Amino acid sequence: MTATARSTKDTAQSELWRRLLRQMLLIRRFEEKAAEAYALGKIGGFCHLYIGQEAVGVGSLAALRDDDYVICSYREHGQALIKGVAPGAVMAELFGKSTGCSKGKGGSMHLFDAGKRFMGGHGIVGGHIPLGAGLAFAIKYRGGDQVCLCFFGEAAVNIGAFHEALNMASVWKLPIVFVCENNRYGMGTAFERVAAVTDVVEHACSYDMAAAVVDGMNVLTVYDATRRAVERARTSGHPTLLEVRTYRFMGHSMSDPLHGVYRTKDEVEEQKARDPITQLAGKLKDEGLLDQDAMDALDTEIRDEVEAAVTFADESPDPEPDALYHDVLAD
Amino acid sequence: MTATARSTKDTAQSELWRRLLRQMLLIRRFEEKAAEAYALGKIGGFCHLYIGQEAVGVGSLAALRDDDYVICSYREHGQALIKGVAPGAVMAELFGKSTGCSKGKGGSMHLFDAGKRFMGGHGIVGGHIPLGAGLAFAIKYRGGDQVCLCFFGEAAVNIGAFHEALNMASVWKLPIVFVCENNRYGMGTAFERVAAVTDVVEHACSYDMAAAVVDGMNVLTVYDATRRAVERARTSGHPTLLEVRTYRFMGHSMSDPLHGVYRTKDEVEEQKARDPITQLAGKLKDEGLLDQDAMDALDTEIRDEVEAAVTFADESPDPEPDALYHDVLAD
Amino acid sequence: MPTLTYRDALNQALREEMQRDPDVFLMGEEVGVYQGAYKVSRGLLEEFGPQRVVDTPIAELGFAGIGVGAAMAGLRPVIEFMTWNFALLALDQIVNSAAKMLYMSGGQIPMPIVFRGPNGAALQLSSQHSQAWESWIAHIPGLKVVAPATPADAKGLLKAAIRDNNPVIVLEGEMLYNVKGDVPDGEHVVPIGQAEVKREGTDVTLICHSKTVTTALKAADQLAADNVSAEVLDLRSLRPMDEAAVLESVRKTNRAVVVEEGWPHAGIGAQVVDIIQRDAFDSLDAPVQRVTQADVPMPYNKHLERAAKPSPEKVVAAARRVLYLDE
Amino acid sequence: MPTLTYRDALNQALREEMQRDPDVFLMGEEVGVYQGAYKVSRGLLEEFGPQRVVDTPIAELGFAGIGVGAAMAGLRPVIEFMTWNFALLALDQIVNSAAKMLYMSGGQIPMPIVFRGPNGAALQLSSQHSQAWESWIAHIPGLKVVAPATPADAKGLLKAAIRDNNPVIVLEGEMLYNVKGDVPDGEHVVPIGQAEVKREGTDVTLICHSKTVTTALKAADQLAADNVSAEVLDLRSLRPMDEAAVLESVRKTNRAVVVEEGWPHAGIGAQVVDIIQRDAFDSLDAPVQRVTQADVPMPYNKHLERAAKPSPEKVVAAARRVLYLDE
Ligand SMILES: Cc1ncc(C[n+]2csc(CCOP(=O)(O)OP(=O)(O)O)c2C)c(N)n1
Ligand SMILES: Cc1ncc(C[n+]2csc(CCOP(=O)(O)OP(=O)(O)O)c2C)c(N)n1
Ligand SMILES: [Mg+2]
Ligand SMILES: [Mg+2]
Repeated sequence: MTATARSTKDTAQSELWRRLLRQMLLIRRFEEKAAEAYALGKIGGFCHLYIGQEAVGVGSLAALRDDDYVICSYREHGQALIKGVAPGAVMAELFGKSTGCSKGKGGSMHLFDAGKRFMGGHGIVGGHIPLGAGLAFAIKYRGGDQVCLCFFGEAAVNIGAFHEALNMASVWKLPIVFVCENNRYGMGTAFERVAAVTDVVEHACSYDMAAAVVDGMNVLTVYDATRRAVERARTSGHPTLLEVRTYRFMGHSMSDPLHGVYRTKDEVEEQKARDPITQLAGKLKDEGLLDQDAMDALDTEIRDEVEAAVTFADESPDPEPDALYHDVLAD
Repeated sequence: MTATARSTKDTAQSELWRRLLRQMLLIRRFEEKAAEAYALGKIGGFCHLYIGQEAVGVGSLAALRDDDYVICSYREHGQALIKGVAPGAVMAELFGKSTGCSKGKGGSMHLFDAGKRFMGGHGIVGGHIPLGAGLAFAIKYRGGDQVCLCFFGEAAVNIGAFHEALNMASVWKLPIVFVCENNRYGMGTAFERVAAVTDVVEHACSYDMAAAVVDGMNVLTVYDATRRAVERARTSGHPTLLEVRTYRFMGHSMSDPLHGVYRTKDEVEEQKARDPITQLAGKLKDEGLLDQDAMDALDTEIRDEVEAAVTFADESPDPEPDALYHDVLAD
Repeated sequence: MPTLTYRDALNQALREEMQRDPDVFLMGEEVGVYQGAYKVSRGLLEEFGPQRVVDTPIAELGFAGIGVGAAMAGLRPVIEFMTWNFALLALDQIVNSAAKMLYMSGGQIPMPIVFRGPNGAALQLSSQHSQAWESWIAHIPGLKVVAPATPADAKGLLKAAIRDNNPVIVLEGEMLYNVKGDVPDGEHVVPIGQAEVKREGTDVTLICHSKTVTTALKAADQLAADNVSAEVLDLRSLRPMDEAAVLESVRKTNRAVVVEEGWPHAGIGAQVVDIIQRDAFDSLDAPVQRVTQADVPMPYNKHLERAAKPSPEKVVAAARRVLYLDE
Repeated sequence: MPTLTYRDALNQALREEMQRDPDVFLMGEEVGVYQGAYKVSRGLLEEFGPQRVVDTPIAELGFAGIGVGAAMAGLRPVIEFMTWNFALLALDQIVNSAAKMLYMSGGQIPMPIVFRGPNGAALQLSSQHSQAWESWIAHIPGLKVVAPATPADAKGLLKAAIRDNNPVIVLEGEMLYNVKGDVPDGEHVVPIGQAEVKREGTDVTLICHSKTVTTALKAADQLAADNVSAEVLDLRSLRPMDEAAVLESVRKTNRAVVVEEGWPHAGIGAQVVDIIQRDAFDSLDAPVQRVTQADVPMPYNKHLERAAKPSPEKVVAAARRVLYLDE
């Protein structure tokens, strides 16, 4: 490699790192605001924050093209923002406003943006895993080279839909990456209490599927692993199961206490030491790519962006009463 | 081992072998008669024969005590007969008569005999696998040392209920043996066309479960493997997954052609060379434990027994019209 | 007009729509190599290949969901359930994914998918294989539901279902597959949401759909022998339901019997009764009567089974009741 | 009489029945360590241990089936669904295994099992988490279905359900868990199948159950201000349904409004209408009116959600319609 090539690569890399940091920070600040708004009663229903898990969504989506599909469970604010749904449209959706990305009909659990190929936001544990396989089926049917990224929690591995979908994805060689975000708990249940085998990745064997265990607190590791899996899907149409080990810093949903009875405060604090944002920011600083001033500036910029999203959501109108009856059926 | 001990053991063994042969022959002759009766319109609906697979039910049930539970799919005539349901009561059930083991309400797919701990006869593929785990749950709950044997076809492995049940059986250490009768086809679909991994036994890894692949055309092998699994369940409460490789000589059900378009006539003929009954009979002859005369006598005896079952079924009354409204609810 | 079986009419609809639109594909258990458990898909694998005629594992929830996912990406899947009994396992995908996708996405993601297969009892299949799900399925907003009774309607409604941009449930009848009837060649699309008078009459309206249309027609014959003129109204669509046609007929005859294959309690017939009493209250000369399956799981024994099912005799008796003929 | 919340009344029923009968156990997601997603099982793990208060994986179909299997062996499982929305995945076990076991085994295998959990919408949970399943569940022979509206009925019906030898579905209301009321101490069993007049009246009967009892009572208050005397009849059991109580009330008031949380098309209210028109036809002075959820998936936005749900105002309007008050 020539010096120029190397430095171009370095520049590209540092740009990527900065972008990943920015994206993780956007999610973090966005969700902090969402928590505030929830406390104020501006957001209702269930609201599942992603804080702590940002590296998973950010690292993996960095491996995608715009025309690739993403589909998620109800813990999907992060992926929505990174797939390109405008923060204002996401916040407005949480507020139930007509300008929301699902016109205020879906709420936190059902963010959608078909144009951005962000396919939801689904509330039944495991239910969207076959949908992800179906998106991949459509890609293959049409001879496309897109890929579908399908996110779900480790608790979904215990439900039948996961197995049915993985089997068919493998038999039919569908271009999909199954991203299991193993944050060790499904609501208040530790995975080892309800799963015979706690290494999710083991299930890949039963389906003859490529797989990897990934450190989900390191955004770069997530990016690398996903890139390999996406490449495999794109070029050979083979699915992959990624078990990404991560941790949620908040309660299961806004109505759940921060650590609860099912885990200790100490455990949560310990995990916070692995904060993916701090880790990447530290790395950038260590490598001299970002000083504290730049970091502060970035944070301010993002806070402003999130503030603007809140203002947009606040000022947006509720759906018209008639909207109740719209979009039940298509023409 | 002393000579006497050895000869006692030999006697016990040859008695066992003879019993197993008798049982397999009973199933075979019983089902041949059922096929005849079906052709005559005396049996209706779906009727799934077990011919070819006799060694699985016979060999595995030989490892059970009377107070152990057995639960099956719709292909359960054989297990019902061996668990002790009277041939007349089974045949009468196929005929829909009031003397049937389910009073003519269940038919071929829903044979029941609670007293014999034969818990059905279930029609939804995979649906009874959780039921089997539930029976085992009850055994453990009560501190009993019984075991549940749960039979299903290989195609059931592709459905969610199988996975949910295996996981819980393993997490809770339930005394159950999952007997997968891998006859290579689910209706007209070869397993390799719809399963990413065709060694069913591989699924045991995902559930940290003991497992074995068993030659299902050899009744003694089936007996041995099941005995070990039953022992494990009885003494340590651990579940086992047995993949028993077998083959059905008939169509999927009476309405399905003998070999169909999904397998060749040659394949069926080849498999018939592995007939479990011929195999064991040959062994008994080779070891000088049964000559042709004794074999013929046994066959005659069994044919008479089956004929008696048919007569019983024929002469039994239909349920009273009122029966339509009975047993919808218990008191 | 060519005479076809109901089975072949469905087959023709599938074939024509697959020829017309490359986005249409068929997926389900045994639809390909085996040519369909009830041979509805005969020849399609050979004509369209394994990419468009897809044999699945036994995984109703999974392949229904894969269909929904494919529809999210704009394909037009036709998902065959071997029977609707097994679709019970897939209801989460039908109800929570297919029926709600357009709504909860704020109108962004239409769901052009068909779920089809035989519904209701055949012969002696006992409790777990003899269930009629129309009242469940028709309960769900976001779905359309049709239940054709004749080969012509089977073709026309299936074609309409495939072209519709919404999830459409097609409830077929295993006992109907061999029934023959005239079927228009080529372009024959029956609009969803329109009932049809299958026999005109003046004294009582027999409201029915799917298999019970035959039952009602036989009952009408028997009633005619007693000089009772029965109108047979085939709902054809259960959601949306053609309320206008129901009301029009009842306003003419002033009496109605609703016949369905399902259980009575909160059956689809209860909804028909509700419509009639609500909007034709003053036209009614007698309470509407219903004929349904007996309120029990289906027994195996053939005599019990026959007694459990709606029959022309039961419909005649109900008609005589609304006409106060036996008092 | 002590005052308890609906939640604590259920908790008391569970505790008392588990104390009384060692065969009773509770199984479901988060029922143990987490003390119940809605804290209905608070303290039970501590009192009865992990063998009798069993936390499950997220596997509704599987653990419902394990419950059924345990009941086949004579235990008396109480299966908690975190909400009935998720029970959709378990319907095969409820319908095909639990409801049919006794029948298809020719009376050999009773099924003493309870499936319970919150049903219907809470607040702003959007389309997939806001569904009322009573018409589906009550459709199925072989089941019993109850839907208590008050803490006393919650305790009494849950105790009856646990002691019943049949599969009983207990539909609770998340919005009801915090509601307080008098609850008799100890042995208090409400027989399944009996409706209760929650408020007497003479001009119109408001027929309701579960959450809509509150709605109807509020409507009755508003109607009283206009000198309309409304009777509020709480069905309590949806299968079997207390037809006699419905008919008695309607024969007295000659007018009825049926209120339910579910969707209109083939809702449980349609069955109530059918009963009334069939057996109280001559007593009816006006067609029965229904108040239901709007025929749409539940939207997230709170104003839309409110507009989608039954409300006292809608019940009042329906009552005025059956009384021809606005004409
Ligand atoms: C089928 C189903 N059962 C139960 C629930 C309730 N529920 C919502 S989230 C959740 C825990 C899921 O945990 P996991 O899959 O690990 O994802 P995480 O919340 O940790 O991201 C449960 C039990 C549900 N939504 N769907
Ligand atoms: C959930 C479900 N889907 C489909 C069917 C229809 N069906 C009955 S048996 C069968 C094949 C099952 O094959 P396998 O499990 O291998 O058992 P085998 O018949 O070979 O003994 C199918 C598809 C069913 N009964 N249940
Ligand atoms: Mg988790
Ligand atoms: Mg098989």
